[in-house]
Amino acid sequence: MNIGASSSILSLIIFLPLLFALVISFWPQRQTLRELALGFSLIQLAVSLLLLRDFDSTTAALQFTEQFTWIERFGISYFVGVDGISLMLVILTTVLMPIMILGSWKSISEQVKGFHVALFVLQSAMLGSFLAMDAILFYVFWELSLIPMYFIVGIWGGARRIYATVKFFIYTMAGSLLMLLAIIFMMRLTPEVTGGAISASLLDFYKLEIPFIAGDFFTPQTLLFFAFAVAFAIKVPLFPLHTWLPDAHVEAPTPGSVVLAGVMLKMGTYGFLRWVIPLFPDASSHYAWLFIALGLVGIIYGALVAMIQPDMKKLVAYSSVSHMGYVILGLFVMNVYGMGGSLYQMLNHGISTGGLFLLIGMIYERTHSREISKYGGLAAAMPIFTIFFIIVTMSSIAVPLTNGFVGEFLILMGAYQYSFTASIFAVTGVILGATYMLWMVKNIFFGPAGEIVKASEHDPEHRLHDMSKREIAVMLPIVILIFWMGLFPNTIMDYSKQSINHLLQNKQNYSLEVK
Amino acid sequence: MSSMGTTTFEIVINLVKTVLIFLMMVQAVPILVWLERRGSGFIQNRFGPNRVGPLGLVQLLADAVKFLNKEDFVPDKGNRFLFYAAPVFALIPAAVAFMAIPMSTPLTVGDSTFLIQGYEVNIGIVFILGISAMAVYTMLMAGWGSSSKFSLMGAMRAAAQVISYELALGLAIVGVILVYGTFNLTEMIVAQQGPLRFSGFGFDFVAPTAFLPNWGIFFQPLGAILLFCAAFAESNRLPFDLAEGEAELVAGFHTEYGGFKMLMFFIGEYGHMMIAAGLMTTFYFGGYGIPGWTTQEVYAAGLSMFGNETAASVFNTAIHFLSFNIKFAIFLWIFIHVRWTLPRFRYDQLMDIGWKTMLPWALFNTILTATVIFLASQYIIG
Amino acid sequence: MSMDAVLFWFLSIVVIGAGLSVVLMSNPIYSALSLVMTMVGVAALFATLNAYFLAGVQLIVYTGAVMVLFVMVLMLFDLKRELQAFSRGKITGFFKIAGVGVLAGLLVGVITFTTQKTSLIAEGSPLAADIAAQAASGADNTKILSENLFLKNILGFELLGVLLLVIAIGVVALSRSKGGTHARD
Amino acid sequence: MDHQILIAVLLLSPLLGFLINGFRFRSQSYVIAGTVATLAVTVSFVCSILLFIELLALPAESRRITAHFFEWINLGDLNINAAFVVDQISSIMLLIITGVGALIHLFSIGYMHHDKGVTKYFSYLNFFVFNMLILVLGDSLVTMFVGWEGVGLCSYLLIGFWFSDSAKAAAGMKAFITNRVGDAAFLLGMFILFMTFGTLNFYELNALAPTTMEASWLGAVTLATLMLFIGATGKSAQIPLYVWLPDAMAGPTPVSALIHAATMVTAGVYMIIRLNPMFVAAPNTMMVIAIVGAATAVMAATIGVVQNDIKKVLAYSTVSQLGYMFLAVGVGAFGAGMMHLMTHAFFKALMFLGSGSVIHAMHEEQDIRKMGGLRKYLPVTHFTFILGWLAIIGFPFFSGFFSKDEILWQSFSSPRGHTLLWVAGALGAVLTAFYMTRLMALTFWGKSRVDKNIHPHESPWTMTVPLIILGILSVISGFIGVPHAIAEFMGHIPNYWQQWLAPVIRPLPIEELQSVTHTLSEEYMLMGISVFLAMCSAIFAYVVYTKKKHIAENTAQSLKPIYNLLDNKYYVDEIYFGAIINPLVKQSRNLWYYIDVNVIDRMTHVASDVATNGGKLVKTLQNGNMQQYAMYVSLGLIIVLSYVLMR
Amino acid sequence: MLETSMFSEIGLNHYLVLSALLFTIGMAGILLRRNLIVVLMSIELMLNAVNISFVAFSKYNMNSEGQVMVFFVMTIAAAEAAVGLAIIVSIFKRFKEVNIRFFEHLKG
Repeated sequence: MNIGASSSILSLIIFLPLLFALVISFWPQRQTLRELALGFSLIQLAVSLLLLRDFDSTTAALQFTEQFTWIERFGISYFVGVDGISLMLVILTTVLMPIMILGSWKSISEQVKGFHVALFVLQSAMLGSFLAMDAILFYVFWELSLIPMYFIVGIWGGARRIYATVKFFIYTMAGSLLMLLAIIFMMRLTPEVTGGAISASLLDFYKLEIPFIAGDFFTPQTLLFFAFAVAFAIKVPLFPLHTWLPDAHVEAPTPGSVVLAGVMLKMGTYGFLRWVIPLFPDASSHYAWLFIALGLVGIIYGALVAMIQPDMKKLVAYSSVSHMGYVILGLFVMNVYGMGGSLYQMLNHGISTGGLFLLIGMIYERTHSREISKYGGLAAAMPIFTIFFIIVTMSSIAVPLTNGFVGEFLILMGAYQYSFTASIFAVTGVILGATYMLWMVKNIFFGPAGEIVKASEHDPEHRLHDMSKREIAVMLPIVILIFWMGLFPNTIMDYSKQSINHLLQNKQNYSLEVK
Repeated sequence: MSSMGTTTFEIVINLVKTVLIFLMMVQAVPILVWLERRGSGFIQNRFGPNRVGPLGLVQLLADAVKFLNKEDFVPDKGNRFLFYAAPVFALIPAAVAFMAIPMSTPLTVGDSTFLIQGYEVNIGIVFILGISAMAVYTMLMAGWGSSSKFSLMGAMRAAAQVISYELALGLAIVGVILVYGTFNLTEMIVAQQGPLRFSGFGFDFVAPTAFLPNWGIFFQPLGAILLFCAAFAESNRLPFDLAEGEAELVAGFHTEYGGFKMLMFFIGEYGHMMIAAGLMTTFYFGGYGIPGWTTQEVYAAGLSMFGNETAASVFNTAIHFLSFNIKFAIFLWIFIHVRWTLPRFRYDQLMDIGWKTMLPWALFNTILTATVIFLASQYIIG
Repeated sequence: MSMDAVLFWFLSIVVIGAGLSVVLMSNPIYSALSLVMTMVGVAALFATLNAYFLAGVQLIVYTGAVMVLFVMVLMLFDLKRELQAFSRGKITGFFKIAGVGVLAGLLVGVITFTTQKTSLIAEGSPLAADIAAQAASGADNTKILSENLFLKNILGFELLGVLLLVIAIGVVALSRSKGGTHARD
Repeated sequence: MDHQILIAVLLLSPLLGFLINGFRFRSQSYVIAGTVATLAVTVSFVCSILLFIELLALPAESRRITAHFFEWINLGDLNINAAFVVDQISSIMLLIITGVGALIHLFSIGYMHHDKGVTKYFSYLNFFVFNMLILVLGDSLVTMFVGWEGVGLCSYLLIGFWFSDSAKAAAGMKAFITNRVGDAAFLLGMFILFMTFGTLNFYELNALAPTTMEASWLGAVTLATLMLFIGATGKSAQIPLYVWLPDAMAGPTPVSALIHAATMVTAGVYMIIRLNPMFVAAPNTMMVIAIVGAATAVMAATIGVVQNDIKKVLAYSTVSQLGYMFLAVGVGAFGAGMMHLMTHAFFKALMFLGSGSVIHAMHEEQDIRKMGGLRKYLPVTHFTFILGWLAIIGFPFFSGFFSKDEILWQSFSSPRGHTLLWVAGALGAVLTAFYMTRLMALTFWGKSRVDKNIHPHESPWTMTVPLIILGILSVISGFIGVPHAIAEFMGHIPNYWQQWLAPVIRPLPIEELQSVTHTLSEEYMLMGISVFLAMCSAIFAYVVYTKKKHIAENTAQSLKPIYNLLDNKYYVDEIYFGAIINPLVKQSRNLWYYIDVNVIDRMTHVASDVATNGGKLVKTLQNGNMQQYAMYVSLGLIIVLSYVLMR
Repeated sequence: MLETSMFSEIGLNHYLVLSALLFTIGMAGILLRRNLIVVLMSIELMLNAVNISFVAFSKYNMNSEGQVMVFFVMTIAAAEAAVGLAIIVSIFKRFKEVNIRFFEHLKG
C-alpha cells in the first residue's frame, strides 16, 4: 500500500481553513478583514480546484489518500481520501465559502473577526468530515462542525437564537452519540478482519460482515444500521426528526443558513452514502422501504407545511426538508438513477437553497422583515433582485435547464424503478414544490404594493435599493452554476459515476481500493 | 548534613567557624555604619562622627550602649508578639544567606578541609535567594505589628518593592547560571580563575595578558548592572528606600521601633547590603580570586615560601580572604556612595523601573545569553 | 538515632505544629505566618530528601512570593481577630470534624497497611543499590531533575508557562478598578 | 454540418433576442426592443423556411434533419442528448411558431408601445419562442419536456406581466401550477416509457412501439400514454386541467394570441402526434383522449356562449377548438388534428389580435356589452375579424371548414370513432357558430354602446398588417389539405397535407380499418348537416344579438339555473378550490400545528423539561456552600479509602 | 508495625504519614474555617502535603518524575493563589466581606 506517498493535498484542503482562521484571528486591521477572508476563501477554492483537476474520474478507488497513525492502541489513524462520492461535496463547500463571505459583507457588522474565524473553522470541519476515512476522525470532524455552527447561530442569530441553537445542538448531539456508540461497537469487531488489531479505518469496517437476520430487530447489523441512520437522518433532516431545521434556519444569520442548507445537511446524506449503505447492505436493503416512506412523507409533508408558513426563511427551511426527502428517496431506491440523482440533488440543493437564503438575507437587510404578508409588489421596486429570485426559485422547483431538474428527474426515475407507487407520491412533490415557491414569489414580488413597499415609497430613508454590485457578484456565481449544472450535468456527474456504479454493483461486499 | 564534618574535631571547628562568620557579619555593621557616617560627612563636606575615639571609631560603641539603655516601648494597639518577633527575624535570613557565600579557598589542616563559608550548599544561589526572600516578612510583621499607618504603608511599599525587584534579580542571576552552568558559588569562582578566555563558534580566545581576568563581568555586563540595581532595591537603600521615605512615612516600617530592636533592623539591612556585595563579587568579579594568579599558583607560592602544606594552605586562604574582602569592601563603598549621591525615586517611577525597564532587560539578557551559549556550542563560524 | 532521624522528627513536629496553628489560629495573620513556617519546614524536609533545588524553589515561590501575597492581602484587609473563625452548625461541624478525623485515620491506616516496605523498589535489585548509593552520597539530583523537566516534560513545562501568562493577565484584569467583573465604585 | 448551424441559428436567434432585451430591461424604447425581438423571430422564420426547403429536397422516407449538439444527461442506460430534429411534423410547427410568432411580435410593437415594461415584454416573448422551438425540435421526450416546462414558465411570466394586479399574478401562478400537475403525470409517463423501452428518443420509441394493440388498462403503453395525455391536458387546457386558460387572458392580448391560442396550448396535440405509434398501440388511451376532447369541445363552447369578456369568449373558444384537435387525434386522425392545429393557429391568432386591436381602440375595455357598432371605427379590424369568424364557424371553403369537417368525419368514420363523438363535435360546431356570431354581433354590429368618453380609432400599420396576413392565411390555408370528399367534389385536388405527413404517421391497424366501411355519400350528408346547423345557429345568433335582444334576455331569465351554471363555468373553479386546494391548505396548517408543533416539538420539549427539572432537583445539592462541597469530596475520599482498607 | 526502629530509621512511610496528617489538617481548615483566605491557605497546605509525598516517592523510587510533579504543583499553586486572591480582593473591595458563607450569594 502506498499511503501518504502522493501529495498531501487533502490535508492542505482540510487544514488550510484552520490556518486562515488563525491568521484572521490575529489580523490587526478591522477594515481589511473581510477582504482578507474573501481572499483566503478564494485561495481555498483554487486549491480545491487543483484537486478537481488531478482527480481521476475513471476509477472508483480512493484517491490522494494519506494515513498516519494517530492513536495506535485503538487503531485510530489520520486517514483521509477522496472518491467520486465526496469530491463534489468538497468542491461545493469551497465554492459556497467565498459566496457566503461576500454575502455576509453587510449583514454581519458585529464581531466580524469571530464570525469569519467561525466560518473557516466550520469549513475545515465540514471538509474534514467529507474526507475522513477513519471512523473516529470522521466523528471528530463531525462534532467539530457543530461548534462553529453553534456560535454562528448563537451569536449572530435572530431573537430566538438560543432556543434554536440549543435545539439544533441537542438534536445533533443525540444522533451523533448513537453514532459514536455504533463506531465503538464496530471497532470492537474489527479484529476479525485485521487479524488481531483494533482498527477504526473505514476500509476495515467495509470488510466486516456483520450478522443480519431479517425480521429480527435485535441483531447487530440492524441495531448498528439504525444507530448510524438516526444520526444521519437527524442531520439530513428526515421527517420526523426535522423540527430543529426550521428553527435553526430562521434564527441563523444569512451565511449560517447558507452553510446549514448548503453543506451541513449534505453531511447527513453523505453519511448515508458513505457509511450506512455500504456498511450495512442487508439492513439497508431490508429497511429501505422505511426510509423511502419517510423520504416520501418528508417530501410531501415538507411541501405542505412550507405552503402555510408566513415566514420566508421558514418556508425555505421546510422546502429543504422536502428536497432532502428527495435525496433520501434517491439513496434508498438503490439504483443508479436514484443514487446519481441524489448525489446531484445534494449539490443542487446546496446551490439553490443557499441562493434563496442569500436572497432572503439581502431583502432582510433592507427591510428587517421576513413576513411574506408584509411584502407585495416588490418586483416594481427591485427588478434585478426579482430576476435573480425567480431564477433561483425556478432552480428550486426544478424547471428544466436549471440544475434542479436534472437531480429531481433522475431521483424520480429511480423512484419509479423501485416502485410505481413511490414515484406517484414523489411526483406530488413536484406539484407542491411549485405551489409553495410560486405562492411565495407571488406574494412577495407581485400583486399590489404591500406594506413595506408602500412605506419605502413614502419614506426616502427606507427606500428599497435594488441589488448592489456586490450582491450581484454574490448571486452571479450561483446563477451561473445553476445554469451550468442544468445544461452540462455530465461535466459534474462524470466524477461520481464510477463510485456509484461500484457501490451498486458490490453492495454486498463493498470495498474501496486505495489508489 | 555530612557537610558538617565527620569527626568531632571537624564538627567543632565547623560550628565555631559558623559562629565566627555570623559574628563577623554582625561586627561589620558598626564599621559600616561608621564608614557611612564618615563617608557621608566627606561627601557632604562636613565631618561626621569624630569625637568618640580616634576618628570617631568608638562612636558606634557608644551608640550601642545608648540603644541598650533605651526604654523597651510597644505601641498600645500594636501586636506585641509580632512587634517583638520582627526584629529578630530581620537578623536571621540575612545572616543565614550571608553565610552561604564562600570567602576564601578551603583551608586544609591535615586530613580535614574547612570551607571558609558558613556552610556549602549545592544550590547556593537558589538558597540565598530563597532565604533572602524571607526578609519581606520582617518588614510586614514590623509594619503591621506596629499598628501604625506609616508603618503599615512603609511595610507594604517595601514588600511590594522587594517582590517586584526579586524578579529582575532572579532573572539576572539566571544569566550567570547559564554562563557558569552551575548553582554552586564555589564552582563559579573556580570557573573565573585564570585569564579571560572564550571558546565557542569553533574558536578559542585567550587573553594575551594574565591580568585580564576571566571574570563574569565580561560575559554578563548587563546582568551585572541589573543585579546591582536590583540589589539596591532589595536592601531598601537609596535611591530605592521608598519604604522609609522620611518626608512621607517618617521612617517606614520601623517608625515605632527604637533601641535595640531598631539596631537589629539596621543589622538586617546592612546584612542584605553585604549579601549583595558578596554576590556581586562572586558572580562577576571572580570572588576571592586574584587577577593574574590562580589559587593553585598562590598555593604553590605559599608552599615554596613555607615548605609546609598546612602553612601554605593557611597562606593561600589568608591571601584570598584578603582579596575577597577588598572587592567586598569596594562594593560596600559603592553602596554607601550611591546612597549619598542619588536622590530618591518616586514610587511610581520605582515600579516603572522595576517592571518596565529592568524586567524586560533582564529577560532580554537571559534570552540573549541562552541563545549565544546555544549557538556557540552548536555552530562554527568560518 | 541518626542525624537524619533527629532532623525528621524535629521538622515533623515543626510542620505539624505550624500546620495545626494555621487551622486553629483565630487571627488570619497568625495563620498565614504559621503557614510560612510550615512552608519553611517543608522546604527543609525537601532538603532532607535530597531535593535541594526544590527546597530552594519552595522557599522562593511559596515563602518568597505566594505567602507574601497572602500576608499583604491580609494586612491590607486589616481583619484582626475574627469573632467567628469557624463555621457554625453543630451537626455539620460534628460531621466535619469526625470526617477529618476518620480521614486522617484512614489515610494513615492505608499507608501503613498497604506499603509495608520502605521502598517500592524490590530489595536487591540494581536500582535499589543505586538508591542506596545516592542516598549515601547525599548528592544533589538537580541535574537529573532538569533533564527530566526540560527533555521529557518540556511540553508540560511550556504549558505551565502559558498558564502562568494567562493567570497573570487574568489577575491584572480582575484587579483593575475600571471594568473588570464589577461596576466601578 | 450546415444543418446544424441552421438549427443553431434558428434556436439561438430568439435566445439572443431574449438576452439582448433581457439585459436592457429597463429601457422603455419600444422601437428598439420590438425591432430586436421581431428581427430575432424573423431570422428564425427564415431559417425555418430554409430548413423546410431542404426537407422538401429530401426523399419522402428520409425527411429528417438532425443536429446533435452535446450529451446532456448520461447516467446508466439513460442517454439524453441536446439533439434537435426537423422532420415533417416539426417543420410545420416551426413555420407556424416562427411565422405567426413574427407577426405577433410585429403586432406587439404597436400594441405595447405605451407600456413601461415593453423591453421586458419582448424579451419574454422571445424566450417563449426559444422554448417553444426546443419543445418542437427536441429529439427526445426529455428535451421536449425542457421546452414544455420552459413555455410554461414564459406563460407564467407573461400572464403575470402586469403583476401589480393581484388577480393577474394569481392567474399566472394558477397556470403554472395547473401545468405542473400535468407535468408530474408527464414525468411518470416518461419513466414508464423509459423503463419499458429503455429509451426516450422519439424515433427509437416510435420504432419500438408495439404493433399489437394493448387491451389492458394497466399495460405499460396504455399507462404511459395516459400519463402523457394527462400532461397534455395540462398544457393544452383540456378537462380536467383547462381552468387556467381562461384566467390566462390576464396577460397582454398578443400573448394570448401567441401562447394561448396559436402555439403553446397545441403542444399537447403536437406531443401526441409525435408519439402517434405509441398512442395507436393503446386504444384505451385513444378512447379517453377522444372522449375528453369531445367533452371539452362541447363544454367550453357552452361556457363561451354566455361570456361577456371578448377575450374570455375567445379563450373558451380556444379550449373548445383544442378539444376538436384531441378528438381528432383520439380517433386516430392525426393528420386532421395537425391540420386543425395549423388553421386554428391562423384564425385564432387573427381573432385574438383582432380583439387586441379592439381592446386597444377601446382603451382596455374588454366587455362586449359595452361595445357594438365598431365596424365603422375599425374597418380593417372588422374585415379581418370577419375572415377569422368565417373560418372558425366552418363556413365552406374557409380554412376552418376543411379541418373541422375532416375531424368530424373522422370521428364518425374512424374505427375508433363513434357516432356520439360526431354528435358532440357537431354540437360543438353549432355552439361555436352561435357564440362567435354573438361576439361579432355584439362587438362590431348593431348599435354602439360605447362610452361617450371613448373614441375608438383604427390601429397603426404594425397591428393591421399582421391582421391582414393572418386573415389571408385563414382563408387559404385550408386548401393544402383538402379532405378526400371535397377534393373529389372540387376536381381531385391532391391532399398535400396527408402526403406530407404520411411517412411519420402510423395508420391504425389494417384489421381495424377493414372492420368499418363508409361511403362518400355518408360523408356528404354529415358534412351538410353540420354545416347547415352551424349556419342556422350563426344566423340565429345574428338575429338575436343585433335585432331582437330581448330573446336573449328572456331566454337567460327563463333558463336562470342553466344560465348561472354556464356563467359560473360549471363552478369548476369553485369545486377545485373547495374540494382540493382549500382543504389542502387547511389540512397543511393542521398538519404543521399538530405534527410539528404539538407532537415532535412537544416531545423534544418534554425531553428537555425532564433534563431541566432533573437539573433543578440536583441543583439543591449545589447550594453555593463551598465547605459543603468539600465535605462531599472528603466523604467520597473516606468511602474510597474504606474500600481500599477493607479489601 | 511498632518496632523500636520506627523512630530511628526513617523510611518512605514516615514521610507519607506526615504528608497524610498535613493533608488532613489542611482539609480540616477547608471544612471548618470561615475566612476565605484561610481556606485558600489550607489548600496551599494540602498541596504542600502532597508535595512531600511526591518528593518522598521520588527519593525512594530513584525517579525524578516526582520532583517534576512537585515543580508543576508549585507553579499551579502559585497561579491558583494569585487568581484566588485577586478574586477575593475584588470581592472584598466591593462587599467588605471575606466570609465563605457570604460567597453563596455569588451562585446566581
